[in-house]
Amino acid sequence: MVMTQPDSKTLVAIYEKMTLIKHSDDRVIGAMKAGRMVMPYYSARGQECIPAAISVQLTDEDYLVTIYRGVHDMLAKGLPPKLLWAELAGKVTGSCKGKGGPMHLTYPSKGCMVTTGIVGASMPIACGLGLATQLRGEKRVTVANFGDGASNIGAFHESLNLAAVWKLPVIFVCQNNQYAEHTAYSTGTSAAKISDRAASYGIPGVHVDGNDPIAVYSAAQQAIARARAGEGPTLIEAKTFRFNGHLIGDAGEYIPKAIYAEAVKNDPYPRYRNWLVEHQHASATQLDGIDAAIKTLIDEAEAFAMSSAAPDAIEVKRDVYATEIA
Amino acid sequence: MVMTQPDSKTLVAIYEKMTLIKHSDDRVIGAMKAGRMVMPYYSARGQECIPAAISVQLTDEDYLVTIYRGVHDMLAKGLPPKLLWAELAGKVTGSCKGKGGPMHLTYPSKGCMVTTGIVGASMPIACGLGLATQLRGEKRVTVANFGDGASNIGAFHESLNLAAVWKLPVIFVCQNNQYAEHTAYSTGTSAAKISDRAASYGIPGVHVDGNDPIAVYSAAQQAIARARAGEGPTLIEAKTFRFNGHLIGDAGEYIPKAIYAEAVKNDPYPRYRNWLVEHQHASATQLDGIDAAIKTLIDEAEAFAMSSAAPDAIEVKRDVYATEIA
Amino acid sequence: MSETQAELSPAAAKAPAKVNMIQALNWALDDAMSADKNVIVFGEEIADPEGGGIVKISHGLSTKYGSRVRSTPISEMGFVGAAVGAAVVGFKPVVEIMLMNFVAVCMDQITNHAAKLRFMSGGQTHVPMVIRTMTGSGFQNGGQHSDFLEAWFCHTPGIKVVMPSNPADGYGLLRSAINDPDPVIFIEHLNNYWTPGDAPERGKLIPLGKARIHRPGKDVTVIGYSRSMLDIPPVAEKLAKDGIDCEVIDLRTVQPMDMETILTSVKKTGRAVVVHEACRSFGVGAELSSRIHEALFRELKAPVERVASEDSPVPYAPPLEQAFLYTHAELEAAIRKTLA
Amino acid sequence: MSETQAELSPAAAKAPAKVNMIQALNWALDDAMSADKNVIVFGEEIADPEGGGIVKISHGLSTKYGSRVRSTPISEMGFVGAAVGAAVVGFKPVVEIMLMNFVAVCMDQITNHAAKLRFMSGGQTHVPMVIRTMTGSGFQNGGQHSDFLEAWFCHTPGIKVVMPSNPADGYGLLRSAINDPDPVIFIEHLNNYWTPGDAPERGKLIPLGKARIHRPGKDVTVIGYSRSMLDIPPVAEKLAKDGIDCEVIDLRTVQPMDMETILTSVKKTGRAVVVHEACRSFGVGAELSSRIHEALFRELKAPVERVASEDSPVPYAPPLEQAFLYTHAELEAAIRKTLA
Ligand SMILES: Cc1ncc(C[n+]2csc(CCOP(=O)(O)OP(=O)(O)O)c2C)c(N)n1
Ligand SMILES: Cc1ncc(C[n+]2csc(CCOP(=O)(O)OP(=O)(O)O)c2C)c(N)n1
Ligand SMILES: [Mg+2]
Ligand SMILES: [Mg+2]
Repeated sequence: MVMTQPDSKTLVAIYEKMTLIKHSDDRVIGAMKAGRMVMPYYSARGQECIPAAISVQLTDEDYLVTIYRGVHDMLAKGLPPKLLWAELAGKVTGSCKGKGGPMHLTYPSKGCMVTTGIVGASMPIACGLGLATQLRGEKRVTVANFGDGASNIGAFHESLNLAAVWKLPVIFVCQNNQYAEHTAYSTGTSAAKISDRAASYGIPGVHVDGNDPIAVYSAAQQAIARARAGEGPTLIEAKTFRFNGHLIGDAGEYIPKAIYAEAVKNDPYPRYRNWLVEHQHASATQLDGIDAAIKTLIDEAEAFAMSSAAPDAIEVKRDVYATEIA
Repeated sequence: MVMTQPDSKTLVAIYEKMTLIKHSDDRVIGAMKAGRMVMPYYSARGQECIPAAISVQLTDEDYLVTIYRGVHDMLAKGLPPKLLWAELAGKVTGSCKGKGGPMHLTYPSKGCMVTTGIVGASMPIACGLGLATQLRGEKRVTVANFGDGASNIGAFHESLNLAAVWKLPVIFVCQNNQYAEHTAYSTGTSAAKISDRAASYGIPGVHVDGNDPIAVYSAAQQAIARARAGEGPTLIEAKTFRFNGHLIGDAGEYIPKAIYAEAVKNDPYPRYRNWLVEHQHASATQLDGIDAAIKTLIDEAEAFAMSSAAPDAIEVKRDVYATEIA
Repeated sequence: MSETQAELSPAAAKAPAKVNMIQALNWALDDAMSADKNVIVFGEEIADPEGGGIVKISHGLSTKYGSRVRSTPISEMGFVGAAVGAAVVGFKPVVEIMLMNFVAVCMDQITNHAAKLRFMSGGQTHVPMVIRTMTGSGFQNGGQHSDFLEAWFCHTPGIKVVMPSNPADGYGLLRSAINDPDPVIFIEHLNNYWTPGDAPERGKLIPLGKARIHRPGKDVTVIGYSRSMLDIPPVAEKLAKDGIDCEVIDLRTVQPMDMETILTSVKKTGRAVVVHEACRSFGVGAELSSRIHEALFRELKAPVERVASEDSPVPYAPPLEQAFLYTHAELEAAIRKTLA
Repeated sequence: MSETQAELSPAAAKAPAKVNMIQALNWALDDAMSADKNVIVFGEEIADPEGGGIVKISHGLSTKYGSRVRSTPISEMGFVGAAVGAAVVGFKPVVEIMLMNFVAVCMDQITNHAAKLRFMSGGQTHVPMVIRTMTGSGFQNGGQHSDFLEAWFCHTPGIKVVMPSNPADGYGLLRSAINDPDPVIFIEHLNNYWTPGDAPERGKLIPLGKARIHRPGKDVTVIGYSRSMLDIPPVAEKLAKDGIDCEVIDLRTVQPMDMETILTSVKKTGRAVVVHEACRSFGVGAELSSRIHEALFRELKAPVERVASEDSPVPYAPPLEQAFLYTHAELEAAIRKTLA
């Protein structure tokens, strides 16, 4: 496999996705603080580089499975902001008609197949998507996202083993933000690195700086190539941090101040913006333009969400089965 | 830790346990073929050396958890043959009053704590026994037995991780008999060796010839010393074979003839007997004496089982809760 | 692909008059796989190199259909979840959980995912999968291999529960379950596997959600499913000799329950008895009994009786296994009680 | 250690008049741990470095009791199984499963092991553990974080199911659950945590298996537990103004159910309504309704009514969450219907 470095256009596309994620997240939190939106919201602020650098290499045909902390993954993969915002607001115009909420975002036409609220459960489902692809002889890959804490649950083990014995085209992406709710990595996890666990399955395990788009890009590039070539799964551990605690309202007392400060210093977003300009992949003006366009997009999304109607009570009887319940 | 070689007395004690297991097993199968006993019976013939070489190093205080294929483990640890046979025969004099059967053998006074019929479930329970020991500041170890197939289920992963982060005194013994029911090792298992999976938990993983009592003895010796010293768990993979299929009645069509023939050539029982005599750890006469004594023990066990009464119907209402149900 | 093809297959003509459940289910899988290439089958030991399933229900399928039929690792969470994923993109997986108690290791994928994805996605996705499993007391399999747990799934909106009692129903219901757009748990009974019954007509589907009147009668309605349909008919015949005319209903689908057939019958007889092998309390019998009381309180001549197993784990020793399960005598007594 | 010690503790005198459920349960754990060194507590996030539990029920315990209180990895199978193992050798573990839906990842250890080891071992071992968990709709937690699944456990012989509705009961029932020689699943409701109620008397245990008559009445018996005990009393008071005198019973323990108290009441009133948040079909209400009909068929003046949630997953959007749950109006209508 010949691996290539991302060109400037790709690098800017990554920036664009990161900006979309970051702006949407900032604005959701703003709306919550202002009381315009109420929900359990699991911000991925700080982790935006991971799905951005992966998704630029995926097509709409490729599948994504993610978790409650998955808004960033969904936006990067193509869930339209309007549909996201309306879903978060519990409106009938949301991608799931307001029935799913932030923990169950779905949008099949962009390959956004399943979002789960159950730790670990994204992975077995990803195996099934990979199996579908394999049986149909397609070239799709499936990206399965999960957290560091999730690497300690049984479903992780069963899925990586199954994907390995069946050589499924699945990329297991552990977004290691160093905490599982309030529990620090080493309190729950015996492996020095989660990527070490790939050895249990005879598959590649790669540890990368999840705040470095180039590192994530190239790890994903190899994994995608391997998957598309029918060589089986890869485990990628992307080390990162979440700036807004487990969910909005979590004040983060359990995070040592020094660790938090260090993480903020490593905030991938400003770092990457500066790097792009510095290395002349884009001008500041060009990036300002992207920012402005995205701001407009989010404005529209919020307005759409706010002005949309709530679902009708009858919806509780619909979609339980194919036919409405009595 | 200074590791020692087993002396002749210990080697003979291992032989005695192996003989007990083998004779009991041969006789149970004989009784089944003759129609005197009916049950789902999971023979461990061929695997006797593993619990024999481990259990000689354990006391009655040490805990054992095993699986449906666990009669050998239970006998080696001290479950009296009479109580075993009566239980297999479904008699009220059985260790579990005939309520448990071969899949649920229990005998706490010898540390035989739990036998499970659910693949993988022995391991979380073993963690709890280890936790009890740790909290009480005792020196007991817990041995958790399971098969090669069980190393692919979630409970394996969760247990090894938990035992590792809490440094529990548990020895995870994978009796790799190369088949899970009718499924060959590599059809279900992605790791080249199950012991490789220890790397996921930062604990020692040891692969030994499970038909070699000395090899099993010394792997267990180290693991026991480590556990008693409070240094945490060990994963031992003991490679072996089961001669009587998954359960009695299984004709083994799925096992390639050459593999079966090779395994029979490696039958640990005659091999070990010859070795003991050859290396003058015991005379053939001495071993004949042991054989005869064990034959008597099994005669008694069978007679006891056959002459015992079946449990009364009222027993179905007892032991559901502490107080009898209505 | 349409059913017509299967209906016209030459196999139909050659079918023997009596077959057992194993043969019927094997035909159902085979016909479903040949009718629709999206039908895939996996589970422990189910491919031919591993023997085609522990009672050989999937025998011959992997040889015929290749990689669409696979033996899995012992990873119920993993492979049931994989079925969910494949179903979401249009496959119709039929997975086998070897024995029903093992659902306990993969409830999450069944109840939190398979059953709910349609709803939580607002109808964007759905999960047309079937989980086949088997269970039943009477084989000395003890506490962890014998339970009937259908009530757990009946109480899980989004999933359907099908429990056939005879080979012809087994075939027709399994075909419908596979075609159904929603997840179905299909529960087989060990006791029923080897009992010969009328051969199914290949290609003939039996709709889900419809009960079958096994024996028309006018005095009392006796409702069963799965294993209890082996016990009710002989007792009904015995009572017939005493002039008690039972209407026997086989639910076939336990969730959704065919209340129309049930209530029509009980309206006529004024009496009902519900029979299942699962332990009594909080079982399917409770729901059925409540619904009948609620709907026909004024018409009922006696309270609905429930006949079921003890509220205990399933014991090992044969006399205890018998003590656990209801007896024909208890069933007879319950029916007579409604007429007293 | 005896309860007397706790009873005489100075804390009792100082207790404030009103506390919420969180405080009551924290006291129960604290008092149980100080009364018996075999009581140990673990679960995700429950030690103080991790915040003492997501609603802080175990706040302060790890600081006070050291390694007897531990935060676990996200491994419900692993740590619930560990509780089983520790219980078998005499510990009394209290483990927290953060939200009730997560029982689905560890059902095996609960239903195949904790509930059955006493029976399968012929009484040689038993499993005195408590599983605490919480749940409830109304917080936009959606389909995988809001379910009431008590019926699954009620249908599992060998385990008890306790569901407190107020702080004083929470304290006394949790203490009893911890002392109980059998496994108990102790289900808390998110809606009840912050509602102040009478402070428990520390050291005072409330026996399992006994219901509480919350409000005596003569016209109709309304039976609830957990969250529904927030809804029934206001409706009962409203109806009282119209001259309808409800007897309100709080089950407190759902399995075993206190049939004596229930039947005595319904015998008196001739009418009964059962109310729970879990979805209606195959729920606890079905068993209760069946038992009442079976026992008091001739005495009942109307069929037993069930008031419960829709047979659907729990939706996300607030108006749908409301549509999912029964309303006070429905409850009122059901009560009136029994009197019609
Ligand atoms: C099976 C299960 N157990 C517990 C929870 C509660 N829970 C939700 S998120 C979470 C922490 C997950 O941490 P991690 O996997 O690191 O992902 P992150 O939230 O950090 O992205 C826990 C314990 C759950 N949702 N599912
Ligand atoms: C959770 C679960 N799934 C499936 C089974 C059925 N089953 C019983 S034994 C067995 C094979 C186990 O193989 P292995 O772990 O290698 O142990 P062995 O029987 O070879 O000693 C299977 C699949 C079970 N008991 N539990
Ligand atoms: Mg994390
Ligand atoms: Mg094996």
